[in-house]
Amino acid sequence: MLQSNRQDLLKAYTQMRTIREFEERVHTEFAGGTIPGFVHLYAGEEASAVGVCMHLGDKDHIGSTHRGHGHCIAKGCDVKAMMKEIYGRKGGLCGGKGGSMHIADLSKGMMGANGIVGGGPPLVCGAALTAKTLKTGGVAVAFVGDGGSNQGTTLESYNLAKVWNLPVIFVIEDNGYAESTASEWSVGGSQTKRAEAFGMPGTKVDGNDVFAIHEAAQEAIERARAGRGPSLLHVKLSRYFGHFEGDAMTYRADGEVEALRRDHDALKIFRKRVTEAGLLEAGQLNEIDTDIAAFIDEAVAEAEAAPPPTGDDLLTDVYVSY
Amino acid sequence: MLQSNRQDLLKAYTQMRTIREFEERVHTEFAGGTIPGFVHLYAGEEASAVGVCMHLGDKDHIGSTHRGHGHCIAKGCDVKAMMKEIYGRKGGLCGGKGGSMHIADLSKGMMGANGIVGGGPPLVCGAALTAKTLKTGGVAVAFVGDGGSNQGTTLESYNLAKVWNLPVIFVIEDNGYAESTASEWSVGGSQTKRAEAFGMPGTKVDGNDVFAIHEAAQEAIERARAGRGPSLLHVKLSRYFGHFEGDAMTYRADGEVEALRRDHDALKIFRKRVTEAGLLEAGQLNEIDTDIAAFIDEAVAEAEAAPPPTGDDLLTDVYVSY
Amino acid sequence: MAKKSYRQAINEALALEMRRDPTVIVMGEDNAGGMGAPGADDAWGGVLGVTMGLMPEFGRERVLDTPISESAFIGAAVGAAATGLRPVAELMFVDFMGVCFDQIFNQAAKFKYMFGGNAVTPVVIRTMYGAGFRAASQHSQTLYPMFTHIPGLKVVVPSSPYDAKGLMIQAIRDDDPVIFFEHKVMYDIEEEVPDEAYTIPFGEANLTREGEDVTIVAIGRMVQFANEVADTLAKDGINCSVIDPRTTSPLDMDTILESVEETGRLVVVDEASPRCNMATDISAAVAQHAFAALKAPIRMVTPPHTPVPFAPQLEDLYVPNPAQIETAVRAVAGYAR
Amino acid sequence: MAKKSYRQAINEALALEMRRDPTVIVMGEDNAGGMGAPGADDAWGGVLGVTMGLMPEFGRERVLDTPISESAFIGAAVGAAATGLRPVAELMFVDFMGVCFDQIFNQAAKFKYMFGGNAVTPVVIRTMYGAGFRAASQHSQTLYPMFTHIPGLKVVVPSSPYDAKGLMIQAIRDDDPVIFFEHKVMYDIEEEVPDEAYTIPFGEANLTREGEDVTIVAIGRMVQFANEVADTLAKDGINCSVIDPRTTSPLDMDTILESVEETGRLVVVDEASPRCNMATDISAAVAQHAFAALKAPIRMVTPPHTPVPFAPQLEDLYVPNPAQIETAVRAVAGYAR
Ligand SMILES: Cc1ncc(C[n+]2csc(CCOP(=O)(O)OP(=O)(O)O)c2C)c(N)n1
Ligand SMILES: Cc1ncc(C[n+]2csc(CCOP(=O)(O)OP(=O)(O)O)c2C)c(N)n1
Ligand SMILES: [Mg+2]
Ligand SMILES: [Mg+2]
Repeated sequence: MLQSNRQDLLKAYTQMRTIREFEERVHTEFAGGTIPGFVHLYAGEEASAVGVCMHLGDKDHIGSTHRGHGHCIAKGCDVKAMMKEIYGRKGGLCGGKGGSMHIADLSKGMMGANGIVGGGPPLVCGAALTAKTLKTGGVAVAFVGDGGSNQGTTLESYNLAKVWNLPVIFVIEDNGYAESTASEWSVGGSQTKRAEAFGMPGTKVDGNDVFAIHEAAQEAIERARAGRGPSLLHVKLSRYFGHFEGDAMTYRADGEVEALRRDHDALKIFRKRVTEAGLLEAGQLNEIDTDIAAFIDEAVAEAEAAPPPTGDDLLTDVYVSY
Repeated sequence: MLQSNRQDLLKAYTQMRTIREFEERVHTEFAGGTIPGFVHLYAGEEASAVGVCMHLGDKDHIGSTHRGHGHCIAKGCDVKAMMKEIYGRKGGLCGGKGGSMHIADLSKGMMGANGIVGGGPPLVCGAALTAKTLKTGGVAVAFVGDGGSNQGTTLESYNLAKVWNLPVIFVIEDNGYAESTASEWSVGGSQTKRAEAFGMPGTKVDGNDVFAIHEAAQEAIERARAGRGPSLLHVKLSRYFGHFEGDAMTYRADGEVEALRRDHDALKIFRKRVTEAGLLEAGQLNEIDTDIAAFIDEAVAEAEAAPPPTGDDLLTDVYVSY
Repeated sequence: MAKKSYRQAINEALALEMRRDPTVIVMGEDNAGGMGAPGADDAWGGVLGVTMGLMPEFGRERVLDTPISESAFIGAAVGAAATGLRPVAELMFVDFMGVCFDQIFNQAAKFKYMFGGNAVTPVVIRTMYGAGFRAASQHSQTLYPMFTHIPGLKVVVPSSPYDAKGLMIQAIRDDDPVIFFEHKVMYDIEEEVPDEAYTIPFGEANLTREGEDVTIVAIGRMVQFANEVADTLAKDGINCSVIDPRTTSPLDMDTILESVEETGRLVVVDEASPRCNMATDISAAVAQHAFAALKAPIRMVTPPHTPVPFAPQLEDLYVPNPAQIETAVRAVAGYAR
Repeated sequence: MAKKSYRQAINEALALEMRRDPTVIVMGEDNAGGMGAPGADDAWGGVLGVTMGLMPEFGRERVLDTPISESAFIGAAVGAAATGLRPVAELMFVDFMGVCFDQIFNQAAKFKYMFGGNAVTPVVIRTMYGAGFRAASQHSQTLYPMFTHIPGLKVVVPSSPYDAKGLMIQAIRDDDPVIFFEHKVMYDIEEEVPDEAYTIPFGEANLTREGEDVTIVAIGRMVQFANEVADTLAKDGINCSVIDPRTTSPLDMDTILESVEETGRLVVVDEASPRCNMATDISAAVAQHAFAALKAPIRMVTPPHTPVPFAPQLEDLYVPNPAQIETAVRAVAGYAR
């Protein structure tokens, strides 16, 4: 249980705050015109990445979506190198060649954001197969959006993971929308029933409650590690920004995001809970906030100062040998 | 109810017998070396195609699988032209260009056998969309194997049909094997639960009992025609021959097919039931058998006598205009 | 005649045909947008706004939003086309072909042939392609060579708003499956476009510049670069013909061969990856059919054999540019055996 | 040295590498066969028996049967390769690429580049291609041009049992994603094949005939036809070099260009559909890089731009044949400017 360990509580908060700060800052900088490309922000969904990844180590893998920054941070990737990557600079996590949509660090078990909706689940089955075959004890987690839950590649992966009895956890991050389309409309049936229909347990979790996610993930991951096969978590949460930066979000209700930020924010809920229960003090959390704000300032400054890749870089990294 | 109408009973038996005779004969001829290519036979599964298609008219569409002869016959395609097609001759249903794996007649609402497992369900959703958009009152049926039920295209189609509220019926013809792989192993969860998990009714039916299939199909089709959306039938049945002609079937149990033919044959079960209930007489059925045997003899003779396509045919039919 | 953008031209073509023919429908992810959502309807009109305004006019029965299930809905468009509708389905980025290609190349493309002529499949698949948007490796590819490779498909790559409108109307009225490539960087380009409906036939190239020294064949966005280069070089006395094939399948080889018969020199500019692409397709056909006329090596201007990089500096180096085209044209113009 | 079939050669390569390296695994539909079934185990060994016998030796943990879910299991092979295994996955017929291409061309092919070099994806995808089996339009295609088009993939098309074994061992040991094309009509062809392991490097063409009059480049099954023609024509005093590139990506253009520098005449034979295929790829490169040496038009011998027909009589007309190759060679040999 997350509550039972002060270190874990601090870690959970630090990570959630890092993601939040990172994303808020990328949002601002993007609006300022310094960041190129399609950028999808994870603000509002922090508890999911953190609650799940806290159970994972370097031998465990995750596969992310186009909305990958949060998963990256939660999986322990270098945050400053991430910022450089999003700016498309040398020293970026992918040398500036991947950008936000392909941010990855295999050495940390982060198999990449993915520009293809549904691209990740098959790959994650592969990482789980490696773990099973080489008996590493590792597990693999596929993060999938509500929209991505309708992609055939995702659904096939449920069955493959079941049939091969792979140590996989599918985490459906249902933020209510796929672009401008409501999940209420696009998802026939239910996520947990789908899991059960393929022969694995499916659990619905409140995505603003990092404690709940942590607990549900623990069960699923322990199950996988014990060789008892895949399972699915249906995490209900919300995104605070547009589908991508630049989206005017006219499809959302008036005041929807404001209300979410006010009443359902995972960081606020965490703070209230741990301070009221006397597990942590507000001052500690404020200090973390300040430190992280400064750290992200630095990350942005360093990214802006980093040089872009050069002509030589265009032709490298296509093959190991050719 | 099938039982309540003598004409329907005769039609059901005639069609099942036609399919059986057709397939047994193709089996023999193939072994003799006169039929080229990959040929997948439907013998043993007749009740499914017939029980479903008896409810359909020309404005209704079906999408078939690689094992398509039975669906073709049940949907009213020209049987002699089918035989010519399987032989690859002029006058074949597709001019000899498609063969067994692509046998089709859109004018009869038969959208084709399909060489791609899972190729049919999306197409069938399209036919249903046409029916819905043009308000033809038509429905569309996707026949899918147990193996095909694991293809992403099939699973996506469940959701699309639900979300668009299409008049589609998915008929999972579970003959226990996909090639040499048991459906018991390859299908995680259950077919009917999968249907329910996507928000549509799923019903399991005994595939050797044409009465049961007829009844279940009626409910699903009426539902679709009434604008109440898709549903799924899980039909348990068996194939008598190999996956394709030439398959030695070593993966099956000793005596498995013999026992099926003896104790679970849809035609025998039908005959017993209708004669015992006094609905039809054995003599009538024998007469049908004799007529059909002669008819299939003719079909084979005509196919063997038909000329092959010629060089000119190679280049036609690629485009309407180019 | 009003100035209209490439985006508007396509939108207008869709609207005109939907008004004319009730069997024309449009579908794709967020093609209207806001489906099931609490806020505005027609919230997106497609990811870059091309289908905006169609749903309010034609209703959700004819402008269908879809789940993210490309195989199912592209396949449904194909199946609908084979049974009586004329669907225009959007494959948002052509890079997504990998999750639904079967329905296009094995089903739509082959029905007519496999069924012995007894099928008509008038489906249009609209899709975005091309680099320059900082959209990285999986949202920037120029994949028309793959579709051109497939017998049974027609492939359209308009290079201007005027052409986009006329080719889209032709695509919708055409009875064969058509893949319609829209360059995402060109949506805001404007030119005079008539209000009424008109068609541009497939397989008829457009000669955008005439000159007797060098033939430049360019496709899609590359046409404007080729035109620029032709204009620059004309000042130096090098006169180029620029040919825009407009459709890569069918391909108007006659116009290309005629031009090479005159100039004897060919440069082909293609934004697609260099192997087995349209540059090789056209160059090889010329080397086979107009060899006697050739006075210089053929030169192909293409990106390198790498994925599309994210960093703007790299992407700008990746995309063929006017300077590279100019170098190639000067090289062949100055070549003497 | 024993005679072995193309099938056996591939099987042996797999077995040798599985013995040598415990991270090599094999997967595909019915690659062992009989999974969950009451009868024999290893009942199929793949649809045409290529992987037969591997499961009994290496067990089901290393020879995995799969559901019919190509995206999931091909993608799993890719993901496993990126995390420490060396999977050899079977895409039964290459025609099925349409249901799983994304995992190959957007994932496997691009990891290394997108991730700034920080990825190694040693996956091999074995697949059957080619016409002549009366398997009709969706089981007979020759789709290596599409894979060759994609930067990041390597593409192997062995034309003989000896090459098949050496190239397969190389493919497994190679650190890049490799697509390995097996011609279904060639499985029973036999020749002497060493028992031990050996590798054939990628990007090195095989000169199967030497002659100074005409260069024939042929791929896969077409190599044997080209050899036949070369032997026939040698009797008439027309001496051909026959070049088998063995891999289309990387492609050994040096060997081809050297030969054309000598002969000045080129015929390319490709079983793939004619548009944007390997014949155009090679012809265009020659027209660009060896123009000065060319003494005659390049001739491409390919099937027509149609799907593969079912009827044997039509299919036999569809596939390029020695007579067509001979006509093309005679035409270029007899060509005078
Ligand atoms: C195969 C494919 N189809 C469509 C897209 C375009 N696209 C990118 S993100 C997205 C919506 C995804 O929604 P969801 O899975 O709910 O994730 P969210 O954005 O809400 O995190 C779409 C349609 C894509 N990238 N890949
Ligand atoms: C996409 C695709 N994958 C694999 C195949 C090869 N294949 C043809 S039929 C078949 C088995 C199908 O099993 P099932 O769906 O149960 O149908 P059945 O043969 O039992 O009628 C396979 C694997 C194919 N044709 N298409
Ligand atoms: Mg979402
Ligand atoms: Mg089956």
